[in-house]
Amino acid sequence: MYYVKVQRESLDIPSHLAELWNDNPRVGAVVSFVGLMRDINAGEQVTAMTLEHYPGMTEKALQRIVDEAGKRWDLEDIRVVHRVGELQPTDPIVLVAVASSHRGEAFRACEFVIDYLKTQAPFWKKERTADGERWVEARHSDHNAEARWKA
Amino acid sequence: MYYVKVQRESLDIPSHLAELWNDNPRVGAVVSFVGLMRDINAGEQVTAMTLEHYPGMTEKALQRIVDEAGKRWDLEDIRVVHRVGELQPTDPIVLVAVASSHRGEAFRACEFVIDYLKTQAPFWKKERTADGERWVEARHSDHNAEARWKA
Amino acid sequence: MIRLRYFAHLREQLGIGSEELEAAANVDELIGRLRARGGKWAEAFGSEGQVLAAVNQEMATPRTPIRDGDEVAFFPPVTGG
Amino acid sequence: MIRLRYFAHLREQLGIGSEELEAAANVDELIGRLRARGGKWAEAFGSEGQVLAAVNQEMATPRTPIRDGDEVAFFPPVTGG
Repeated sequence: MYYVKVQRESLDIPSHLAELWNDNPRVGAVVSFVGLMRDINAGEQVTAMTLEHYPGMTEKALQRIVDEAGKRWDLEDIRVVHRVGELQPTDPIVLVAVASSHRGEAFRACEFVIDYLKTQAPFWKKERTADGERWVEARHSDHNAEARWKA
Repeated sequence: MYYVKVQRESLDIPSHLAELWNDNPRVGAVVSFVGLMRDINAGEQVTAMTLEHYPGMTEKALQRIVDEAGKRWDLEDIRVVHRVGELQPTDPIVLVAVASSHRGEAFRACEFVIDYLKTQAPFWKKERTADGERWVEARHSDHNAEARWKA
Repeated sequence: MIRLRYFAHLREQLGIGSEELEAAANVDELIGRLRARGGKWAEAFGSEGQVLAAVNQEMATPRTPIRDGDEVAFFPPVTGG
Repeated sequence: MIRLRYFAHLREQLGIGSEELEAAANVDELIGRLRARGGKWAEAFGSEGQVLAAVNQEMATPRTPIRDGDEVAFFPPVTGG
């Protein structure tokens, strides 16, 4: 079982990274992705964001994605932590970190996990702008990114 | 000018990552690679390692690689920090971290930088094993990894 | 009976977070029943592909069967990460 | 005069870290001169591709020209990262 977590608290990225290699001298490569809240989206200034999710299903979806990554590549460990609730610009939203003996596997697996998370994990972003609140629309580019792994 | 550094001290990975997004709300994605010392290489137990480099040329080579990455992709920032001197198993050897608005660019650029670093930056590893010291031999897989970017 | 849950934009559009209904044979039949409520329901469930479904917290297709006691959720395309 | 530097395995094999020599026209000619020293020098510079060269701290090829005052370095394939 790889570590997946949904939480309201801010992400403790240093601890999660160190957990991937502490006491495991087989780890030669750790690749991590941090997704952060930007202050501009679709051309408009965004002042804050609320992240909603589907408790229960979210954790299952994340676990399924990391399990699939663990089957496709030879990995030592994976960690996924995703925030929900209120966020401000420059706040980290998600951490995906993968440890492996060699870097190629870690790069592939890390990108695979975030690509699938973007289209398969039930999170929804609502942005606050000067015009009020709006739900973020799904991006075609995310579906194209996911589709690459099916080839 | 992107940040490149060669140092004997251990890597302060949390600070370098945070520097990539603090005060820059355009950053939506940070991809990082950490290379770590393993306790086994080429089938043998390794107890310690000494990393030698070519002072002056090393920094120039790293700067050239990150500049090339900055030309190829739309990036907000890059940081490369590489250790030299004495290392123990599980010690981080190198950090390559890339910030961008979108994740695809950050993944490509991060892997590009480490692939070129592995073949172009003048570092040499000497391992200590039960049989004494030995210089690590260059890997064909690293040259294949670099060659991908020339297509 | 089955439990229905609505999330994000869909929950706000429909003005409801969850409800209990008699079971349907599959997701497609359930959507047909919801659409038949008319008004905002017909609108929300009218255009294909805008609403995703999950049965017992697993992504579902129109043909995914539904059984008594199941939890069925509807929501817009996801936007996390 | 040019300054020659040797690194890593090559430095240990040759037992020398740096030296000063008369300039050569290019890297290839310089290598030829070093190889002509015989013994461990002929061995180290004999097999193609095992030794990399840099002129003024930039990766060089056999045809890279060398000028008076240049720093020329020889070393094995790199293994950092």
